[in-house]
Amino acid sequence: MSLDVAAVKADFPLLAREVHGTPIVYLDSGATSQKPRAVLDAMNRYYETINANVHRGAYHIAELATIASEDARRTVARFIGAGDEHELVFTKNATEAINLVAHSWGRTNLTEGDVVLLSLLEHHANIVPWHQLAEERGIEVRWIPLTDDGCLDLTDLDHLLDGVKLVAVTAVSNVTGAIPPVRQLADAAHAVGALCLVDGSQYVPHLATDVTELGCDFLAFTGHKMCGPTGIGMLWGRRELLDAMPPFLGGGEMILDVRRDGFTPNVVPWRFEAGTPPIAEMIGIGAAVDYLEGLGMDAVRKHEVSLTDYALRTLGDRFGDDLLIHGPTDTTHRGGILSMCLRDIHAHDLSQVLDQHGVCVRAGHHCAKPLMRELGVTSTSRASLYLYNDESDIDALGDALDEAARFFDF
Amino acid sequence: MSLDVAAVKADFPLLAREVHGTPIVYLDSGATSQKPRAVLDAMNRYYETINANVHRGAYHIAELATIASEDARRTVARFIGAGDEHELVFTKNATEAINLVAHSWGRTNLTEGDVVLLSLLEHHANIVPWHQLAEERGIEVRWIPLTDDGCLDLTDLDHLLDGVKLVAVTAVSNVTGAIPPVRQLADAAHAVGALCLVDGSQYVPHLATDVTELGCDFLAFTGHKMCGPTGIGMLWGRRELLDAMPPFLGGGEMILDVRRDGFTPNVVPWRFEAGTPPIAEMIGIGAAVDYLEGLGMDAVRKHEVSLTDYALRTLGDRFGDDLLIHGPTDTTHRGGILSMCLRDIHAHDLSQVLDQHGVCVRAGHHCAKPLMRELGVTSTSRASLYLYNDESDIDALGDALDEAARFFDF
Amino acid sequence: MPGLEDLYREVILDHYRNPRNRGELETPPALMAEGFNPLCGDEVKVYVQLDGDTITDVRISGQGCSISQSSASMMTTVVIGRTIDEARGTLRSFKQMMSIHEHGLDGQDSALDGSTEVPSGLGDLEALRGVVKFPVRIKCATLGWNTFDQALAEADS
Amino acid sequence: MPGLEDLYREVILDHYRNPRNRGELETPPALMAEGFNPLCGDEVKVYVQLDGDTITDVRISGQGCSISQSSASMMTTVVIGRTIDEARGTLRSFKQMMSIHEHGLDGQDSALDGSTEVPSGLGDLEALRGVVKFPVRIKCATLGWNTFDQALAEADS
Ligand SMILES: Cc1ncc(COP(=O)(O)O)c(C=O)c1O
Ligand SMILES: Cc1ncc(COP(=O)(O)O)c(C=O)c1O
Repeated sequence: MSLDVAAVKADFPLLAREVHGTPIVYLDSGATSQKPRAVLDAMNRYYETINANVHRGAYHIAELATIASEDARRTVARFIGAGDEHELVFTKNATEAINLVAHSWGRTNLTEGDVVLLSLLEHHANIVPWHQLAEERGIEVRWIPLTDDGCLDLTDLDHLLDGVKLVAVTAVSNVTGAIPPVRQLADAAHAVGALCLVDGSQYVPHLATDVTELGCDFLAFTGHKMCGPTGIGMLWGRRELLDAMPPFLGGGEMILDVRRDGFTPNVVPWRFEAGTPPIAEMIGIGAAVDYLEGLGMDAVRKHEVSLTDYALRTLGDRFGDDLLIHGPTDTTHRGGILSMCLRDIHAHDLSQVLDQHGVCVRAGHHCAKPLMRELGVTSTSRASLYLYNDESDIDALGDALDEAARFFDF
Repeated sequence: MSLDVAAVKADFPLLAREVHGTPIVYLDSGATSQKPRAVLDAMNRYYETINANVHRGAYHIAELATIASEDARRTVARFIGAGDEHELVFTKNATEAINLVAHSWGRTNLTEGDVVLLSLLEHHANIVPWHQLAEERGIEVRWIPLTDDGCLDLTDLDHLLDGVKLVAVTAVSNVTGAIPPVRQLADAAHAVGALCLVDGSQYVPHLATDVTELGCDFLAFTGHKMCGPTGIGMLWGRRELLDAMPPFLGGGEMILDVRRDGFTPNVVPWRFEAGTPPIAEMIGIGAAVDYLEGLGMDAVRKHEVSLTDYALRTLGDRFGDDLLIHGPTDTTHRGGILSMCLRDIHAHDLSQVLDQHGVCVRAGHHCAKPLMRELGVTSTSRASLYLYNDESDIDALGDALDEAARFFDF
Repeated sequence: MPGLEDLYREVILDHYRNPRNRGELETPPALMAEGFNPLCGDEVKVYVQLDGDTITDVRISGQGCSISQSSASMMTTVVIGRTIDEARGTLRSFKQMMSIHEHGLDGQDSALDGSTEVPSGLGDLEALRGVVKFPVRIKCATLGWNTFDQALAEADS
Repeated sequence: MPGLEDLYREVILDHYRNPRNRGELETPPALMAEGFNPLCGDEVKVYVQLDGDTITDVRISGQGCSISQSSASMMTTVVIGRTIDEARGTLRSFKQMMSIHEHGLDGQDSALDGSTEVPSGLGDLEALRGVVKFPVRIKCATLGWNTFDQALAEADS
């Protein structure tokens, strides 16, 4: 099955708009994806017909709301190959999902001197929570270095794993698109008795995901990058691990009983979902998964690989050495993320000119400052592709880069 | 200005629906409110025309999204009388807002033996985070007792305040509707060098709110109870306090710099907003506040007081001693929340019969188990009023209660 | 659209009005477990008296709605006199009947692939079948059973 | 719809191409502060040499986009030779010009009631006025200034 991109594009209302008098060319899905009408419709339907708080109402629309939101949990669990939907915790974003692990699992299981092994590809979301734990508990944060082409350098892995209790890695770099060998890292972690957390924020939206195949223990990802709404993220964790973890946030829903002198926590996943959950957003992410499954994740991936190929090839032809694109060149080992430097034009200036031509790319450090320092840059202009992009978007990017080169040609 | 309730009702799409063949009578706004079309429209407009991640994009729609979401912060700050919008932190719900204080302020400022003083009216959201701190740090959780009519018994306040570092109280009980004297408690707290956190979840949606008049240091409230979307809550805190508090969740947005060996946190409020914020939800809550301000909070309150009066009077007339309604009888000191027990019919059974007549009330412990034990019940059926309710809704409730009394008359 | 008569069958109301085997047993020798319905705050205590593998007595205390009270009451009449294994078989059948819509609403025992077959041979208990049309009430119907199961689990440990 | 020419005025591009007073000064005696633009990762260091109350030299190091580099460069030409008070006055005027849309995008100094009057007398710096039409870039334009302000703050302490 291959993707009918024109039809896909038509599903996304925003992509019909213009900016500065030209049709929008949205190349910032790595920051957040656009939303198909089906997702907005599902949320509107919830608000307009069954809006009620969940789990606690015996009346009809409260039951429907409970069923709809818990159905979404099952849908998402199935989407990532989880056998048990109780392994799927809803959070507010991927960042909270990782913090949940750091607070609940981390503060229970890590003590001074224990090591958390990160890769230099990590997003701040998978760095700062461990820095916080380092400050508070004296754990050590250790880094897997990079090869010259921006992949993980695993030559010294045995040595790096010494004393490690958790390996926490991204499955796709949000800067270079690199896809590290997560399965190998998870297996290596397990071999030394460590766990493996995978940041799937840039993976789950783009590649068919199966937590068993990934071999990890925790998987964090975020709704707004996978055609879903803002305000929702997800943590998948192995049931035995979640069952043994203490609560994180305290409040309603996450308890079985509350007394003056203490409380009894609920079972998972609700133990980790304190307060009113993001109900409309759960329904929205369920609809987003339905949408993606309707297209087929293999078709999505195939489309993105061929589009990335096209981009690397045509932009390489047009700009030669003037345009540096970071990351691996083998598109079977990278996602559709193109971090670019055009001569010495600053990313802010470059993206500003691109915007004037309707081309939306992100300029900055992409919340990955350690990686940026490693790459020797403070910022890049990042174009990131998704299922609704096509070759004409890449061509428009090329044309806009041309204009920028002319504008700053001094 | 008084409320044109028919016009208000027409603003809420869900209120036009039927359940079990009769028009819906929604009396569960204490759990979550319905949403006016203006709020749904604002969020759809965001998704359909300016959906982009905020704070980091130099392109046009990213700028518009940033401006729109930060405008919402200003709108909400103004709505609660905050002079500085940087004092307003967006969270996922009120529960996270209180947990934020417990983690960031609490774990920095409270040590073994310090006392957090709660009232017996509290929702689990304002209990469990302190229990967790008690378990972890050995702080003491102390309780302000109740008078017979379900108000706070402050006769012993001086004594209760001994060793107290934080007074944390709800501004309206979500079970009895009681409105404690928050200002008095805040002043008393300050007099002994303690701070005062107010849980405004049931207050901000219903009464004109001014943090200066309340006199508190922190105010937590939640979007979905005030005509806004799910997935968003708010913490207001005095600037000097927030400025001095360490980050809570770690990740993107909340940093100025991240290095291999540590990080530098951002300024407030962003320091406390890790990861992609609930962008659509910020815009939604901004629109909800615009809607409420358009009606005028004084008019809203006046309407609810008179409707509560009507309910207490007519239901009292109809059911006499068969119907117990908890809480104070003076409607100027209570919100529109009616926790009912009809004879010895269990709340679940009662609300089930009510539902058959389209009447939506909540049955259960309302996430306030210590209070329920104090009231000597395990559950009540709670009808809670909002701006779109009118006397016909109360009459429908009375009719349905009649039916239930007949059905379970054995 | 399910109506009240689907939920409140006569036999249910009868057990609610006249609950069987209410009370407590001395522990030990009896086993006891305590269950909460986190939705409504109901608490139930189930006492189980064993003689070897045979359940010789079961008592229920605590409060609850008509569904949870009658379900627990019916349960006592079915399991008293049975072996632990037989009782667990009935428990499984009952929970299977209840599980049709339960997944997602119950943290303890639902599977992604809920079977839709309704087991037979539950006698009076089949009156509770209508509960599945009211998913929120399933937790009421299963409260006594899950608590009974917990009490039995103590026998194993 | 603002165009590129609103942002990239000739004098801005000139200061970008030929930044004035780049470099470092020995600390002490010079004061130094370091600033980050959290949006793009730009870092700037501002060195300030004082003689009593008079600013005798200012140097800028670090990287940045055309707006942040040229704004910092222009700043040096305006504040060198002024007293601390005079420089702070200019800083206030400049930030007022930038603050028109700044509230909500900047954590440091915006007020709920942003004044909309544009101060005059900023000379070349007024070329940066177009930046307010590009709110995200305001942080670029103010980075050098805020960092300069921090360096001065050290003189007070
Ligand atoms: C008084 C009170 N506090 C806190 C909360 C918690 O709000 P949320 O569930 O949105 O976090 C609620 C509502 O559930 C409430 O009524
Ligand atoms: C690799 C990676 N991890 C984590 C995140 C954080 O996601 P969120 O901001 O939704 O929490 C992002 C995106 O910002 C990302 O690209």
